[in-house]
Amino acid sequence: MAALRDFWRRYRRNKGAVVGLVVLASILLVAAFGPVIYPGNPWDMAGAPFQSPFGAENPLGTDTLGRDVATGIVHGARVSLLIGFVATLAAVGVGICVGAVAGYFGGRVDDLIMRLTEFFQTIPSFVFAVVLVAIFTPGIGSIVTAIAVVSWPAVARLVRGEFLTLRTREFVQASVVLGRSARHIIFVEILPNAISPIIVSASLMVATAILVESSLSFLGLGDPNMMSWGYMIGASRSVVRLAWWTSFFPGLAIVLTVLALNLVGEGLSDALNPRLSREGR
Amino acid sequence: MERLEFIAQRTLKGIVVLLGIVVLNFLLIRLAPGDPAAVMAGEAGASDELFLQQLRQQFGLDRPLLEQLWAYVANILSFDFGFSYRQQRPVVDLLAERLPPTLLLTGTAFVLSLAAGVTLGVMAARRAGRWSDSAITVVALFFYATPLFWVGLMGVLLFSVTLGWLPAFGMGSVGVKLGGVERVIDVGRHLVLPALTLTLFHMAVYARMTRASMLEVRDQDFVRTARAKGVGEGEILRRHVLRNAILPVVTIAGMKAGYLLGGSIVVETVFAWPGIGRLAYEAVLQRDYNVLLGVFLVTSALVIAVNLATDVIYSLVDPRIELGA
Amino acid sequence: METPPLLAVRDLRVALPAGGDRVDAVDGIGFEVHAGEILCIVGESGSGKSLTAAAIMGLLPRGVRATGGSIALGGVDLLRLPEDEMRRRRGRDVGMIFQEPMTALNPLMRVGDQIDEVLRVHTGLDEAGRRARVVELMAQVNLPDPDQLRLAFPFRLSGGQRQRVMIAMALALGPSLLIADEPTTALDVTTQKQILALVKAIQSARGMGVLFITHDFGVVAEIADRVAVMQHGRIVEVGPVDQVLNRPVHAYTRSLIAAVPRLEPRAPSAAAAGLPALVARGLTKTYRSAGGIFVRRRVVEAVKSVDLTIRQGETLGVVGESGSGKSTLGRLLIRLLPADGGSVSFQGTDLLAAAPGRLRALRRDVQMVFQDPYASLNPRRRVGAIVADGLLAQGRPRAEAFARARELMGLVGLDPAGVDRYPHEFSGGQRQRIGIARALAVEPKLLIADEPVSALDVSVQAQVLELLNDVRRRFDLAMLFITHDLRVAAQVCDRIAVMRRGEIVETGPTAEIFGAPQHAYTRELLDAVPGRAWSAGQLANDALYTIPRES
Amino acid sequence: MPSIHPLRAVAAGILLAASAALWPALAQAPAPAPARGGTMNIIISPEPPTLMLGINQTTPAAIVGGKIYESLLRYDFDLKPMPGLAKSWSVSPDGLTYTFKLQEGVKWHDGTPFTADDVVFSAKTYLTAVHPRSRPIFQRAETITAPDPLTVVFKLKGPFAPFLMAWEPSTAPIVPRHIYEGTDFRTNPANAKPIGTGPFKLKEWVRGSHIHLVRNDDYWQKGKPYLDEIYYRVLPDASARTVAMETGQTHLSAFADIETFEVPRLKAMPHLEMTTKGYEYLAQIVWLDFNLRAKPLDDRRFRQAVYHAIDRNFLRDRVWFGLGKPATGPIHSSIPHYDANVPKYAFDPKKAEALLDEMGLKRGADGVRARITMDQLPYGDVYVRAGEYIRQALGRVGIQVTLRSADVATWGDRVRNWDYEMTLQVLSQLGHPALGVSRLYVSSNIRKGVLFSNVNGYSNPRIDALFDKAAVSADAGEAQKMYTEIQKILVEDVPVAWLLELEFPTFIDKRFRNVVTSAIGVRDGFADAYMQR
Repeated sequence: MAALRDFWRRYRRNKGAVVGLVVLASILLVAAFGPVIYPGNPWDMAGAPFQSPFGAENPLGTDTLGRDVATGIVHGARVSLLIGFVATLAAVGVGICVGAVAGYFGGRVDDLIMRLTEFFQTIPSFVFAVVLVAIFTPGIGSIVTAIAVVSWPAVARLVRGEFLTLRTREFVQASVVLGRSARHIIFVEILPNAISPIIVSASLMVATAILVESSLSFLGLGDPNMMSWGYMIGASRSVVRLAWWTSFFPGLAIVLTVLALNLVGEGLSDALNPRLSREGR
Repeated sequence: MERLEFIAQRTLKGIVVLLGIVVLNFLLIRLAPGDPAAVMAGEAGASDELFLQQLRQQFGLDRPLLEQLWAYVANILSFDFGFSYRQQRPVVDLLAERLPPTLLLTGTAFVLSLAAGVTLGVMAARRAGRWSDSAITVVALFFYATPLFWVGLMGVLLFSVTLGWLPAFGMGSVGVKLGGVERVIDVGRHLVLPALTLTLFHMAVYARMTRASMLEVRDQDFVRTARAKGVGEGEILRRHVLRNAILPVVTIAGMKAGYLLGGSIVVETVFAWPGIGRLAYEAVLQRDYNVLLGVFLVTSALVIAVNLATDVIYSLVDPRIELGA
Repeated sequence: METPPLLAVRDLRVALPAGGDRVDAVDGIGFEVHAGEILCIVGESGSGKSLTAAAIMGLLPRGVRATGGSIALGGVDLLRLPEDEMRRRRGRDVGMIFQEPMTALNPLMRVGDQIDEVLRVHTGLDEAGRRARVVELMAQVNLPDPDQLRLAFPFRLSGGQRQRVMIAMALALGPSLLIADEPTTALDVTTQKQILALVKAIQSARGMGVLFITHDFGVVAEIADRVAVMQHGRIVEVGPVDQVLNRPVHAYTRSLIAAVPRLEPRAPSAAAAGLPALVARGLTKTYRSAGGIFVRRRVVEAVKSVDLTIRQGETLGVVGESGSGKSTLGRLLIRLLPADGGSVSFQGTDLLAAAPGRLRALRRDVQMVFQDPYASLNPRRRVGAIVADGLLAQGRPRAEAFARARELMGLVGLDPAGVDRYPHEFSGGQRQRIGIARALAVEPKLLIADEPVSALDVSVQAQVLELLNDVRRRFDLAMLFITHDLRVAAQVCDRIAVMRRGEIVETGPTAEIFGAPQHAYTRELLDAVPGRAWSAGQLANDALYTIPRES
Repeated sequence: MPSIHPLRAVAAGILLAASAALWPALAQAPAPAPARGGTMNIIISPEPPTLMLGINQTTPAAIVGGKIYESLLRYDFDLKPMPGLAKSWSVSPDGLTYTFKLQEGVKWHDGTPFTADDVVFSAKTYLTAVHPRSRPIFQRAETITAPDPLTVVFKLKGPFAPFLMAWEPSTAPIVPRHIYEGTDFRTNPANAKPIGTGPFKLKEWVRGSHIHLVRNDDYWQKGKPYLDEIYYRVLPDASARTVAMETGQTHLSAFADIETFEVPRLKAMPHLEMTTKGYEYLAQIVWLDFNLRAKPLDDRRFRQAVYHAIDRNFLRDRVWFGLGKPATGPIHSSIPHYDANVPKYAFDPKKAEALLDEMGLKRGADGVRARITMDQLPYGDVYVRAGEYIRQALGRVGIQVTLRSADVATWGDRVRNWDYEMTLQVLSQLGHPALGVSRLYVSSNIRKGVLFSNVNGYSNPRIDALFDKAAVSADAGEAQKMYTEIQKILVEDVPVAWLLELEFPTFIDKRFRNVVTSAIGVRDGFADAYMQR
């Protein structure tokens, strides 16, 4: 409890991070309760097409087919965040396992895994994601898979680096000497000490995943049954001149979310690694 | 001598990675659903079994997968990247045509973003904690958080449609007779928006990296040593902090060259830039296998080459690097 | 004091920012440094001695400010100088050398250029003139082949050489005052001896005033003319070296000096002639860098065919300088590192060939105590879990394991209630006690202590050594004690093995090693121990002091 | 069995047709005096893979290749043949012998004279080897001969009514014999440097950027073409294309170049003119395809319910922005065989629900009666939106639709291998039901693995017989009766739901005249197009 209070004290010093947290919390609230406020189906062609925003009926306007942009954004928050979080969770899960094994056991295992990781890192990741989604048919599953596939190497490297350092720490060696199993050492001794940088990079990875999803959607590789922000922009990119609001508001939602996640990530980084904390805040 | 050995070793390693990429992509794409012969037949507007057979035979699609792979790898070694079914041309020609525009675009964006990013990062670090630092950080974060295509779309809306200052698409005016210098200026004008779009995002990345790196370096012991020698702050920044801070930024920038190439898919699509990114996107949609493989190989080779170059430059600049160690 | 002092510090106050890790600061101190003398400020970590030095240079870390008093250099109050004026004085009137030669030089700049920078900034010399001066300076600090070496980058130089470069830099303009902040702490004793001699020689040749910061009374004895003792940001005692070291007035000074281990072999313990507990034969470890097809492997022979016997109940010391392979040896013995060759016979089994299950069982009988009290305890686990870890690993019930952990806490002199706390709530010495408790929990037969006190302040060090001695006796342990500090070795070891470059050059009872060293290297090591002469006299006053105990 | 020729178009008077040079421009009022000179910038998207129309018949290839290659005939907006490389033509009364008289003084782009041998080689050897669509047409010929250098005679094995509809450039491009004879047609280097007889020649092709055509000074219609150059600009992005038309950087757009919702805005621009003419030959219909092998799609009532549940006017107004016409049946209304007198399916969700209730498909607790997967047609945004509308529309009557999107190849694979439930399709009717309609409904064309065949598995012996007979009937009136019956039966059965007859907007910069002059519109040669001074 004291640790938490201490953490919050350090986190609070970064004003941007606090703003980010507030924004992110609001977005999460919208994602959770938005459908209550906007109970309509986001796909319903509720009004006339191309209604300007700030009207009484459609506060953020309507799109090409007369669908309400505000409803789309509220429902899209769920999809975009879901994709971001699930993809990150998958990437972090795989990355931790691979990185932990490589970093803890070292030697040949490490060599092999690192070659594989380097290999995946060499491939231009977005190009790779495009190929994967195209091949496995655009859908929420393939999008999440593709993002996870291109994201795990970074986590693996990070975790491996942490493990390589921590493995030589004396408390780890003490555990070895005491006869603890590798599993215990990896998960009880080392991992909790490596978790801060993982959390920080995971928060940034959620942001990146949302961006990647939106880019895929923009290229027409989104899930046709999921109204995500990226899908909204992708679908209305050709009307950007005719009805700026159809891509502006979802775009703004992405920017705000990604921005908030980045700010929170920075705040976490400051608060979790006081040594690296930024000056003058 | 050591350096040559190092380069040779890195090149060899790069080739191995490249071969791995060939195999991976080949398998991924060949095993995917979709019969290329049918696509070609579809494009023709009609299809019959005879025609499909003809196409399969002609392009070796009826042979076992392993044989196709082997033939492909063997061909790669002789710089034969195969034939594009869809475009009816050798893939090498396509790549050769599309590579220079992409290199121009990504190269410009790389240089611009690095220059702008490092400058901003240094400015922010020098003003750490002041409002101008926050302002720079907010701007950088904003572009970092903005989807590339959105920046592109908004750029077109503002500079091409509303203001009419810059062309919105293409790599040059067509149908106008232009002299050498005029042509360069013309291409330059077309380059502005797509390059700027790519630049803004990466500039933000580099600015943030530079700032963090600067703040880390300026607290290091040798900077204190320089102060103890009575060296002025400006000179400390130039001679001690900058070099040590920028080196890792440039290295990481080199390693992330793949992100620029990935971003060029989106940007080249938005701006009708006739480069390899758009070729890749079209190839994916049309399942133009050989083109896709070729694009992958070339982009991966580019990334490997850039990585190698950064490694070598790093080894030249940083004396601590015991080559190969 | 007929001549005015070179440096006069009056009522200096330095405040730390609120909410920092430590709360100490400099709390109204005053002292003087005269031309031609070396003033040592001695104190334990956190006493404020380094901040004092930084305050004089105007190089306080960000957020730390001098809030009061004055620092007069040649009659000018440095605290009131504008930054630009202060900058002109740094390097010209005051030179400074730092503790860490590895990080204090710019890694991307040739060492010659770094020395040159001082000349460039402060003088109007042309390039050729400056180059000649750089070579001259490098020769003065006894750097070999200065004309070539000036073109080298720092990473090519040894620690001692780098510190010489730092000294050359500090002396380039012949400043009247030199500040040395723990300049030899990171160096081996033999190198330390040379650097101390160099500083002393240059100081007396030039008649400089030197402010020398250190925590080591041995070093004080070697180099100081006058001594100031600092505690919690205050100077508790100041006076000529002979008076402070041999006739200290303040209780704190006395306790510190009492805690300095004497360079006198202790009496061998009774059990020293017991049966061999562990026998190592031909232990070898070679580190190879990952080579490639084109790149030669770099090979470092860390341990070369070492034979070793530890008897029941005895403490075997392994001494040597950094890089001698002593820590590697300790880890090889319990297979924390895989050996390349040799055998370790323990309880009738070759540890190096034991199957994993057997190895885990055997390891229970061999435990380790580590050097770094901060790194050796998992910061994310409660102390109780840490101490009980070995028992839990054996599958003992939790309740039993934790009950035992409480007992052990009491045994090592800590409050048993501490099991519910986290390591960061304990001081360095307390943490080392927890580490010892953890090792004892599984009731080992052999304890390997790898520099267990080298990270501790001298007063705490004495207590931990006492505790180790105590548990060794009570548990009838055999102990392998790895240390670089011959004073410590003299205090705890029955026998000593001297290591150099992976080999044991000499083994023998402690008294023999100290009394009649056979190997030239052993003699060199003994000779380099700072403050040997003082140490001999220290005995006489022994009875005066009592060792304060940490609560 | 002597009878009159099936096509009303082939009136005797056509035998006396004036030379094509005098043929008036149809789309626009003839301007006083066409002037030489001018450069036209035209949008092309996507970039054509090749300009050799023999081996590629995609729309972009046809648009550009149509300026380089020519065929024997052209077609007016009523699909009546006009002279092309053939000056005149005649059909024997039995409908078996077709005689073409060729234009004089025609030269290939490399200067070699064009002769009847080129036509014989193209039809007999070249097209039957490489061209999947014209192969079955020319295989109907018993002999193809050239009695003299300006005459070609086709003798058919049996009557084939649409034979005269097969002579536009992308269906039957005439290629130079001296270049292709004895070579590998697909890899002949001339494919990259096309040599035709058309009014324009290829000067340069900068891939990914533009295709540069220049005037053929030796064109057989003296004084034509009027334009000096044409640049085709490759613009893959829809908004970039709109901007290009708006700013006058390009002068012509066609097909789906301009997104439907931008059409009203562009239409209002003073410097642009819009026409929907020039697509009569293609006559595209969008329909909702049902895989009849899947339940409940095999039930006619279900298909009728779906048809009732979809508001075709909404599709036209909101998705296609008024560009199109609700379709009433399998044949496009611009095809002469069209008959409007068929059963009607009004937009009537209540009736749809009634039909579903009658089938026993009751709404479940979640309001769903049936679940169906629909594959998105990967031809562009407008089809995506159409799919999204259909999902919502069917959802309202309790049919839950899940959309599945894919690239062209995957979509094609699923459809041709019958691995789908529902999808949109769009296809050209190629001027005649026997060419473009029957292929989708006759059971002899149920061929797994072949796209654009009868993929949904509709099988009706009566329909099979009618289509077979109509195609070979030499009596136009009789054939029309059969086509009328076919339309009635099909609409009753709803094997697919015909949604919309597509209209495409062609935007022309007003300075350019005589651009769209035939039923093949922008795919034609542009010999008559000129720029006003």
